[in-house]
Amino acid sequence: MVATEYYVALSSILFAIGAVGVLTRRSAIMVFLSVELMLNAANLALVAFARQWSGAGSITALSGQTAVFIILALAAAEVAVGLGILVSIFRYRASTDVDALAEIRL
Amino acid sequence: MTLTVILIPLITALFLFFSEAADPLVRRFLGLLGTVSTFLVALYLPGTPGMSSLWLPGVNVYFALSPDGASAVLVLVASLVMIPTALYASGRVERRTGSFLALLLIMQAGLNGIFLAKDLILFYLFWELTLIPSLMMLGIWGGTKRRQAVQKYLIYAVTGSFLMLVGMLALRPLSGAASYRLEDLLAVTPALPAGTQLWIFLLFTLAFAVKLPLWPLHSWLPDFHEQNHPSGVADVAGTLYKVGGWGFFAWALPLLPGAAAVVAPVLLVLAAFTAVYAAVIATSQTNLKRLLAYASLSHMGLVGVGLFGLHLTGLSGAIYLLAAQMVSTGGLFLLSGMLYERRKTFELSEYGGLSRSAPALAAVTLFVLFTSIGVPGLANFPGEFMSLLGAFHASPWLAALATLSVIAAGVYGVNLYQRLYQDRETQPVADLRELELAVLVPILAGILWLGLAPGPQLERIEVQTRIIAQTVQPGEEIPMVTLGGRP
Amino acid sequence: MTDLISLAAFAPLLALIGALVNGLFGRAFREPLPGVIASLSVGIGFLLSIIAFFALAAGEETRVSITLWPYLQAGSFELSLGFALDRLSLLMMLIITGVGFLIHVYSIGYMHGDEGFSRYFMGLNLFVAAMLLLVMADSFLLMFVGWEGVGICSYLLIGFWYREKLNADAARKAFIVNRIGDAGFLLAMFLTVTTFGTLDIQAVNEAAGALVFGSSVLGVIGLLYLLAATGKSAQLPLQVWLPDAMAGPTPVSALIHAATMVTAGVYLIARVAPLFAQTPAASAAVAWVGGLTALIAAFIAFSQTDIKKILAYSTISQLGFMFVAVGVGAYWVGIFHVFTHAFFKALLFLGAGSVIHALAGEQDVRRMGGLGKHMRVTGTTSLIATLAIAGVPLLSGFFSKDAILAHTATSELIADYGNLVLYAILLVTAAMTAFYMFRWYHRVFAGEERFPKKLRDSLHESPSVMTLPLVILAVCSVLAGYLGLPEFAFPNWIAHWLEPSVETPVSFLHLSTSLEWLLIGLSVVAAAVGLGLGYWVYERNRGRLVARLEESMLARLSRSGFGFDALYRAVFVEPAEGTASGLSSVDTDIVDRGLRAGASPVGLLARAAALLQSGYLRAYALAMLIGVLVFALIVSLSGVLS
Amino acid sequence: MATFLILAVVMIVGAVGVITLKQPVHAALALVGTLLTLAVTYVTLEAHFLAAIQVIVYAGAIMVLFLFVIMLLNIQGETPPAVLAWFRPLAYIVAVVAAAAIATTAFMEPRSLPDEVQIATALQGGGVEPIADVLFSDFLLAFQLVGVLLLTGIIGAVSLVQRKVVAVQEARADGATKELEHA
Repeated sequence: MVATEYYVALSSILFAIGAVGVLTRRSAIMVFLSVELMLNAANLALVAFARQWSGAGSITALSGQTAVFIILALAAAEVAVGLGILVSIFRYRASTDVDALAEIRL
Repeated sequence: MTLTVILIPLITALFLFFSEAADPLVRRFLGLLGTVSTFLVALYLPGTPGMSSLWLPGVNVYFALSPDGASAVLVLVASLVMIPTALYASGRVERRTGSFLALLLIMQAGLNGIFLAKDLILFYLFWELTLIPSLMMLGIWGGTKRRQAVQKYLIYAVTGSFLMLVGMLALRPLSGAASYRLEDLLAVTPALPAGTQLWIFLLFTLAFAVKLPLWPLHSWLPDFHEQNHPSGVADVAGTLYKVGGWGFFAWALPLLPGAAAVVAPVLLVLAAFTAVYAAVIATSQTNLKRLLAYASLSHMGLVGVGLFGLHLTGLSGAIYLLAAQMVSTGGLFLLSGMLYERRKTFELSEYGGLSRSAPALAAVTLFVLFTSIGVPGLANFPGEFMSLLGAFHASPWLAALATLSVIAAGVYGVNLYQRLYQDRETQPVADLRELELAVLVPILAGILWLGLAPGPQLERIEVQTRIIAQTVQPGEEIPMVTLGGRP
Repeated sequence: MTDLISLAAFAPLLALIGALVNGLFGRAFREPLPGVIASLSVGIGFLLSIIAFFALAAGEETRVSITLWPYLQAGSFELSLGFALDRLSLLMMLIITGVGFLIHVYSIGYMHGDEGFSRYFMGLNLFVAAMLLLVMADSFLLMFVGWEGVGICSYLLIGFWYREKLNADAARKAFIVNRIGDAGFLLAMFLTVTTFGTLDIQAVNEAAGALVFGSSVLGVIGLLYLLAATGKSAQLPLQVWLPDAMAGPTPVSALIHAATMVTAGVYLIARVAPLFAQTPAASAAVAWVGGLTALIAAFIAFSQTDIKKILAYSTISQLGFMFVAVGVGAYWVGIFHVFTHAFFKALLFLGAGSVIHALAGEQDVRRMGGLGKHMRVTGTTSLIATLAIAGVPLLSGFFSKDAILAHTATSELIADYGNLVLYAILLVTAAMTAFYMFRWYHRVFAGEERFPKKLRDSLHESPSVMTLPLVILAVCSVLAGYLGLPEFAFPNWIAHWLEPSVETPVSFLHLSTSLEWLLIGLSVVAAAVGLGLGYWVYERNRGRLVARLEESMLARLSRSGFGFDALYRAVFVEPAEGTASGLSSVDTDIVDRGLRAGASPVGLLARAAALLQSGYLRAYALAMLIGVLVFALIVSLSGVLS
Repeated sequence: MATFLILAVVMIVGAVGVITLKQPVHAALALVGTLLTLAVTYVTLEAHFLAAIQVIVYAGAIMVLFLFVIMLLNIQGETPPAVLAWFRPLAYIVAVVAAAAIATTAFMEPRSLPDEVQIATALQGGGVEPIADVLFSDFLLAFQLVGVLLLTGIIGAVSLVQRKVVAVQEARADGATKELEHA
């Protein structure tokens, strides 16, 4: 039985990697993938803590896992819309380069 | 009853907004209806009881109005001046007269609110409410450089009043008063420690000094008046809106007497300096509107001198002068409007010798000019005399300095009359027409009424001054209530 | 009895009504009507004053006060307006309405055909109302209302022919200089309130009596009232406006700038006699201001060429005499001189007026002369007035001027302030007065005719409406003197009459009768020297001597009015205008631009904040991440968890 | 402990692969690998149903969608970022510090794990039935909202696509008018 701290450490590492991915990759798709990665890192931490809280009864314990389940649904919707936007931007600018969209500022 | 004084102008303003397409006479009738009925209600105001209903329960803010003491006097005089102003505006403003008149009436409602409010936050609400129509009148109907004038006016007014809001909001929690109403605050705030009183008072002073206006914070005034609609109507509204003095009188001085005793001498110096400074500058002006602006600044300096003398006579005198200068300076601005209508310019160099072709206009201008420079027997004199007398108790030398402004006032008054009406004739102009006569009659009546019979009004003002004089307990050297009764 | 006296209270109201009627409907009336209305209103006022005068004389009380309505009220400070009719104010009322009535009648003729006819009479009536208010007021405040009221009326009437810039400037100058005096009056009132707690004149007089003798606060009050008086009575240093005030119509100069308004200063000091009696310093100041003004004004009058300017300087000089009288504590003497001076000075001005009228506006004495033959009545009445003012015995001028000289010599109040030197100055001035008045009479009425020939045949005496007042005034200026004969030998009515109104503890040295006669002799000698010198210079040597002196420095100094105008313009007017435009530019540039510059850092702040919105998504993402990071650090380090 | 380490290493390698591989397809596949390893970790944490869902929904549906879009837009590899050169190192530092901070906070307060039996009774193996109990009792509102969320997701995606058709018609219409003008 591995202590929860390790899972949390692992999830933070994954989260950091995802963050680096978001910050450094030029292509919007790659940024998307990194975001998914950060999302899953969060899911991992949730499941680890679900196990940690099992001492407090099944309702509280399982609520961690149900949260992950809901996040999954959310991720699906997010990807659908995200990719939709990506496609429309691609048609408009013929490139998914993140920096190329600079002039949306004030 | 007190609420009707605020509601009538608002309702008529509503109608006026939609009267754009209507026939000008309908607009004039509506404008007159609104202002005259407000004046009639204001006549019966002093007797009526006030009202006080809980407005914002969470913060304990009451919708409290009460026409006791000086507020009834100021409301009465303001509504008296508003009648000719509305009448003249309906005659002279060409573009979108309906909405101009509506803004004028909203401003009147706001002003009545300021004077009647007995709750600090409600006072602040009306304080800001009146700013909006004034800005719009300047911004929409103003002269060529109106944008800079609006910007400057807005920055001055708003920065001051926002800081004041901070002070106001802090007042209740710090002092633990039951609500923001004047009587609740009065019971508690004087006991505040000197330090807190001081910084709150300074915040109040900043906002009120802009509106008084006092010396360093006055530079919005000349531009405001110069760029306003040439009929002078918006300037009259602006003159009515110089309510910094009322702010000090009704709120800052009574609520924070400790700080008042400390800061007042400094403000007295500033006020005396403003009075003389503005009067001297007025003598050298070549633009009629700027000259009147500096003249009214000099009067407000005298109001300040009366207030910061922290003496019973001075306080009553300052408020009476505040009321009187509404009539006299308002009259002067309307006259400047009439002159502009005849010669389409405010440059004094192009005027001269009009007295031959327009003797009635010359006579009325001279009469109002003499009122404005404080000739005894006319409106400004009682207020000016008592203000200077009050200040004399505080510090004879500063009062002497302020009295110099009387001489400078004489100079600019007579200079102005000579440049307009005497010397060789430049171009004959039409004499007063019936609309203009109808506009000037209330002004002249007001001047004579305020000048010859100040007794009853002073009694009413004194009811409120007594409260302030009681709370302001400066050190022994400034005799608080007694009038120099030393043998 | 009191209601008869209080009738006089209606005099100012009548004059006011007359002014309103002329003002509002004036233009509708035909030529003489406004004049008639104005004269009637003042005439009835005169009758009321006479009735009140005799009622007061018969009755036993010396002071009737009528309260009008409450005016100011603040805490313990109560002030209601009211009249106080006592012997002094009634005497003044008689002068004002009496001389006023004559001048109104005279003006009907003088202003004949002027297009501002009704406006002129409105101004004159308004002036009489304001002057009556001034003398009848029971409080300093109401007196101040009259004080400024007369200032305004003199402004309106001096600038009556406003189309010429000269007249408008003269009016403006008069108003502003008066205003300086009024500011002094204001300050004096403030000090009176802080010291005595009230502005009621009688109360102040009684309280002043109780104060310690010569206390400094009284001194300051006295000096401030003196400043006010110099403003109104054209004494040093505020005397520059009166000569220019001659720009107004001549009857105006007669009424306002000779008989009534300019004596307001003397009346003020006489009215506040108990206060001045307590401060020798202030009284000495009054006396010395009067003395010096008299001397300088007389000297300037020597070289003036305008017929009215000479009389203006003569008025300033005679006012100087009155100031000396009230300065040394002889208040009834001051009023007595006001009384007599009103008659002969008004006569002189009206005479000058009828000369100007006859010569179609000519005012320069160098183009007059020998008019006595053509204008019989004006000539003789002017001669009487000249002799009276010169102090020829048995005429009114002699009695009042001699009384002033006598009291100056024997004054104890300002004994240690050099009253004898003052006496000497006055004596010399009396001689100079006689000289320049002889010059005035000779240049206008005697000697060879210097006016253009074509005027000669059209020259005629003024109409009777103008000459009748001249005759009346001439009679008065002869008889007036006998009301105030030297006390030591003869019954003196006016001293006894004014005694209750101005009784003060001031005393005078008691001289032996021989010394008194000596003093009278001295003043007669002074008058004789003056007239004799005048006769020798102008009659015998045909003014050749004068021609040689023309270019001397003294003559230039005298012509330029001692350079006061130039001095004031350089010291006060130019710097004031300079500071005004300077301050105006300061206001627009420094204060305005300064504050706008003060607002610029806000602009910098705004631009800096804009950098954050670079538009790069990744920058935003980084910012978010840093936010998370900082939050995490705070949570972990602050030990919230444990 | 060993299984955990293996799984951890595989996942980290997969994650690093996602952010470093040039070709988007390779990165997507690396992400799929990471997701599958994550599903296995769920099993070790007694979340069997979640593991199944992870494999089916995430690895199956979402990654397929990704691949589909990558293919559709045939996105080439990336050129190095020309802009904000100073940006990359800063990102690394911030990420490392963030990870370290979170990890250390976890390790600062180590908590004891409840024993095997307790976990088993509470989680009941993370099967469908217990999760359904929790989902339809405490999380009922959340469940409904997820439904709405998915609906908006679909509408969003469809509307984005929809505009394309309209745009094309307009383009054609403009084109026609231009020719008219020229003719």
